[in-house]
Amino acid sequence: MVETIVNILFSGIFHASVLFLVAAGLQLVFGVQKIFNLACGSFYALGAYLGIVFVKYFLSVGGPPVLAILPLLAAGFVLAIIGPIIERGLLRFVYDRDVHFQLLLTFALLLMIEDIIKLIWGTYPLSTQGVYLAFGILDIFGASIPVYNLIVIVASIVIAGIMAHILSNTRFGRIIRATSDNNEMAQALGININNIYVKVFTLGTVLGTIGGALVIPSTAAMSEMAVDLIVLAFAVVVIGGLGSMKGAFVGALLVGILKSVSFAVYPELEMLLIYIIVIVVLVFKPQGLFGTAT
Amino acid sequence: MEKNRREFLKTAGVGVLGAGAAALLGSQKAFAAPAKGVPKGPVKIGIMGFQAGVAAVPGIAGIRAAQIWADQINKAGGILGRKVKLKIEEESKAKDTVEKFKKLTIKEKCDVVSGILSTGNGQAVGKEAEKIKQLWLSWDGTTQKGLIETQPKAFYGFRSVDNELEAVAGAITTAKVFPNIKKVAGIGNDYSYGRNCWAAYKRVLSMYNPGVRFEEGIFTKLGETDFSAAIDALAAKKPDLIMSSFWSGDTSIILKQAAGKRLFQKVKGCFTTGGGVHDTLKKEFTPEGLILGYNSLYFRWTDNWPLLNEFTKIYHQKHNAYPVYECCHAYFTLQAYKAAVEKCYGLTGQWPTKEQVVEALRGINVPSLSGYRGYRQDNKQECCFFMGLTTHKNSYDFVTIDPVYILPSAMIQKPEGYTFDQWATAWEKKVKG
Amino acid sequence: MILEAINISKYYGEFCALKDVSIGIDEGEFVSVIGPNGAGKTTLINVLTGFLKPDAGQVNFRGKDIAGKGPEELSTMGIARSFQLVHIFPELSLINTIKVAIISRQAKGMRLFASLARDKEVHEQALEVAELFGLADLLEETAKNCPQGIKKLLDVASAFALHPEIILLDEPTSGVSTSDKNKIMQVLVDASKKIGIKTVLQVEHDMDIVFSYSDRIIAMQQGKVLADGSPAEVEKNEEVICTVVGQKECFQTFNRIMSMNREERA
Amino acid sequence: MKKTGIVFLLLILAFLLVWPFIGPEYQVYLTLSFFAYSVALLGFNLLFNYTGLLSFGHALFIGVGGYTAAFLTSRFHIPYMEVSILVTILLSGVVAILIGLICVRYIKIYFAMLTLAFGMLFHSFLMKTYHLTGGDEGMSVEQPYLLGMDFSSMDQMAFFSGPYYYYSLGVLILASIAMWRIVHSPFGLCLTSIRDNPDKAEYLGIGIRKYRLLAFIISGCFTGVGGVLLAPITGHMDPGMVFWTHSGDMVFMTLVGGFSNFFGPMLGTVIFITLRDVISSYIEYWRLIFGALLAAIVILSPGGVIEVLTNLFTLIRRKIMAGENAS
Repeated sequence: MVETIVNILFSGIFHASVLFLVAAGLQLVFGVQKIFNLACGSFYALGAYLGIVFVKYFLSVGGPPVLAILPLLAAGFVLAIIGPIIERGLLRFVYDRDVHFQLLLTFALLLMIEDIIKLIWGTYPLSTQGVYLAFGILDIFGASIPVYNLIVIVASIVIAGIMAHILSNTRFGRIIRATSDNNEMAQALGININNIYVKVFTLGTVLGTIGGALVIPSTAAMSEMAVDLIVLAFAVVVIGGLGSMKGAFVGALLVGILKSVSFAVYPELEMLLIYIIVIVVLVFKPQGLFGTAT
Repeated sequence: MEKNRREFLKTAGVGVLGAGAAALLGSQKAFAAPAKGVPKGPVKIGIMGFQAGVAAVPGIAGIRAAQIWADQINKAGGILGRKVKLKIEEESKAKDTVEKFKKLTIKEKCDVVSGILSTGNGQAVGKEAEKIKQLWLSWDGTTQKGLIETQPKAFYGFRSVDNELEAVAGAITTAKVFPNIKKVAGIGNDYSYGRNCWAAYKRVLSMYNPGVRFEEGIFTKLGETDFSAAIDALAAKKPDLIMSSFWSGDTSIILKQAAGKRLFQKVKGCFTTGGGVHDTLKKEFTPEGLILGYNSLYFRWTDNWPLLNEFTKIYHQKHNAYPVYECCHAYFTLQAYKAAVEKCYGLTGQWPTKEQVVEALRGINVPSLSGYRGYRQDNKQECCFFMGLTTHKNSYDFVTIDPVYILPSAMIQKPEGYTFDQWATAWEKKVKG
Repeated sequence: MILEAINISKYYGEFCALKDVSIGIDEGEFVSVIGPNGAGKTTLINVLTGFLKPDAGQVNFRGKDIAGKGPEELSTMGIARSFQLVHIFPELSLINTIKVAIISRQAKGMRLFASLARDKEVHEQALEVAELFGLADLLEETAKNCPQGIKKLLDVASAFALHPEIILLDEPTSGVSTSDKNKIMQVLVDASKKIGIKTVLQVEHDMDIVFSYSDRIIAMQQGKVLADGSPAEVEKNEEVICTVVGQKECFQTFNRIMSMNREERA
Repeated sequence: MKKTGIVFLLLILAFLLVWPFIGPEYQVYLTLSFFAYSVALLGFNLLFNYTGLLSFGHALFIGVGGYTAAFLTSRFHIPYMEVSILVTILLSGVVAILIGLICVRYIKIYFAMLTLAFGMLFHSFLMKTYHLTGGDEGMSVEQPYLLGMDFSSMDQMAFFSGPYYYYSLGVLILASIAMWRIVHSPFGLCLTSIRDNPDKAEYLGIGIRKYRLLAFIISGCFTGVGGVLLAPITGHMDPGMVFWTHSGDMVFMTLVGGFSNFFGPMLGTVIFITLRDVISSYIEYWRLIFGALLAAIVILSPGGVIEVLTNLFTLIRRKIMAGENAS
């Protein structure tokens, strides 16, 4: 019994920690730029694929598997360059448009990135060898937990901590919060809004790509992963509340653990359960658990 | 392994086949004028497979196999001197797939359409083929609804082997290799294939092992990349064996994540179709001693089959990967078409009509990548399946199987006119009787 | 009494926008609400028109409690309003903007298949309102392309087209050049007479307008009613004038300017 | 409508009437999808353009229509097309009321996401109820009787380019007239006012939720009918028709054609169907091209192709008139 509970808990938290990163990127961008980024799942997928490339190279030049986390993080950060490209090249043209167009532009991105991934990496499932199990397995209360899962969980918590610190204790964070509250006011106070948008979008992108890169040793990269993830990330932010970091955190935990529990209790319910919760939340608490806007 | 192979080779009649294969791969031949009674211009063959999504893995492999086949045939002079021209279209949801099938038929005027992987699309295209009288040679798409054939009287449609075949093969192998298991849990994709396989597996295994108990099956959505929770749920049931009908990248993912939870240290496993993407099953996380099934093609089932050796070499050179099972399906359908046309020509001296090709295809038996394959009188494919226990004793970084059990579909596919249930009941009587 | 607020209070978090305010408007009155920024004027209008729910107190329309009733219901009861920041339908033509109000008044909104273009009744009445407001030349103009003054008029005109019993105008002349202000006010007064809207409550900053058109003036400060009386009474209230205009010395200046204006008009 | 517009429409109509006789068989067959999607988009665009609500789950109603046709024709053996259409209108209405009551309380992103969630809920439902709906395998749709007439003895392609073609065209024309009247009715004007400024509309006595709900219901019914028309074309319905990316396709068509014009979405269906048919035959990576196209439309010409065309048209006319004046 204890074993089962420990298993369910850790599986749920592991799932949640990856979801959190993607959802946090989604939230940040939505909070500041008011754009709901349907392509956040694509960034995640890009992170995963580039992570594989980096790890493969790292291992081929003799890098020890236990340090593979470094090339993974590097892959996530390298992909930061697509942030400014997309923001300056596409998004900035639609800030003054109806929100629907912004949504659709990110939908266009999703379509494009899906094929770009296919163009570069094909459709065959790809994975990194020799990383996932290199860290060993931890046995507690009769349950076995791969140490790599714990690393991802810790990394995600650290990133959450850094985000929280940035948002509440730094000048950049204060500017972000001011802009998300009222961007006209922020502009009037002499904040360079373009600059903020680039930075925020890039940060949001990197959260997604790192999420993808970190998760990839535990699984395999497949072309569907973007579309599948966006539905989950969407559930997370709706449950947590759009634009709220705390919401992303709690929402991710909820979705992750619920998925885990539903598998243990009644597997047929899995996705259905998540959609139902999303709808229930939207009906009774449309702003989500931690959201402010309606 | 040796014994099995010999057994199989005997049934397949390897002598004839060696010659046939040699002829096929024979010396280069320029395109002479088409034979007498053969129309000018190329033979147009429509090819349809998934190019996006999870099913793109086998889909693209099948398309590649078709291209390799066409190159080989054209080098050898085409079909009766006619060059083969492939028209490739994407398979996707049923609506678009039927549209493309129509396009290949009406607009491109293809002589035959080879392809289709999904059963839903198979039902739609199967019906369509009869309506617009187009020859359709399916790779992997059956026309079954669940375990029931929806188009028993198909004429133009030549269907793949039944969906649940791998599961039946898996059950037989399980009964043979692990006769004493008591409790089985199952996991599959949340769609008809996953559910049908689980149902068929349960039915067949319980014939041979009446005391076995089955847990409620777990089904995850196609394309799932995180099985941690599913693995926990499976482990919590404390089964002796876990059966899985995963056929794509999910096999490698669940095995990797299961390794992280030491699942298969305690439990036996039967992956009925997992060999589909066998080179992703790395030794690092795939234990030895799992039952692993290869749907219709195992890339080293024999060292003495020039067709496969040549194909694997070309495929690997061209795409830096090993062929996937779909390659053999695709390859066979095209081989069968060519043989049927030639057979008709031998009889009439004319390029055959579609109807004549249909007659010729029924009962045909031709060499393909994994041995001889054929069509039954009810337009259903017959081929062999490969099951075995995973081993690390090879030169690759992924597992192979040893021994290799070769199960011909005559043994694991319901015969013409039988429903699965009737067949299973009859079979059960035989087992118990 | 047609509209009455009894002891209403409204808080925004800690901030108290209205504190125990009671006012009453009689039928046929033209009442102006004045006060410095942040005095609670707009909040008062918002509460009176159902846009905001008061935290305490009661709002009565013809003796019936209307607190919590939404704007839609209030408008069918006969309360209309305009907004401080113009509220128009950016993509609609002027005539269609007015038609929306008339459709609503005639309860024709659920006519799914009737042709709007052929509805003479709606068209004529819309035309009538447009003419009253001097918009007849711009009927087909898209609202977002019109100058600010026209937008302002349009906002008010569509509210008038509802033929309400009382209309609440939130700074009908704000953002309009001084020379146009009187013009707009005159149009408003004429229109309300012609349409038969007897009761008007407005929030206004322009003291000249306030004092020349109002029957009664309510002065507010910090969410409370400072004074409530005829223009003549309020004009003499030094405290009110100084609060509203904002400086001690202003009282004299104010009176001087007001008398100058009066002479000019005469 | 302006005179040139009417002339133009009549020309297109005349062309569509003779098209089966002059067009290649396959292109005529594709036209059926154009009719069906056009009807569906009439509904979609009532929400998007006229009410300002973007539904990212409208494929749900295509599913309602398609599966209704599937159930009636292949399960209950009621082959009458008219019955399918009527039942669909009824069911779409009921589904739209249930979903709408929840959805219309929200706008913008929230509305889009909520409709998306409902669409996916329906998709999951179809997948899970496989014993009823065939799950991923979907359901067969039999060739329907049109106006009580049985065409089953007819060659399938003859049926498609003959009776079914004109039947679909007829439905499209009727649906267009109905929708044209709706958007030009007092109700239509009220919807537009809500789209432009819901606060103001409410103060003018327009009950915005009531209107949005009704718009959602009407929209669902039209899209449902589009789904019915779509079903016999392929003879099969599968959950892929309800997946959110199919809703995305519908949004795509509308936007490419031009959402702000009544006929824009129809042009969009032509562009989408043709482009996809052509591109996907040559390039495996058609999604990349479609994505780029969508991005270009959103950024450069949110009014869609129809706006570009009308601008071009007026420009040319002005040039010609200027030329005439000069000479």
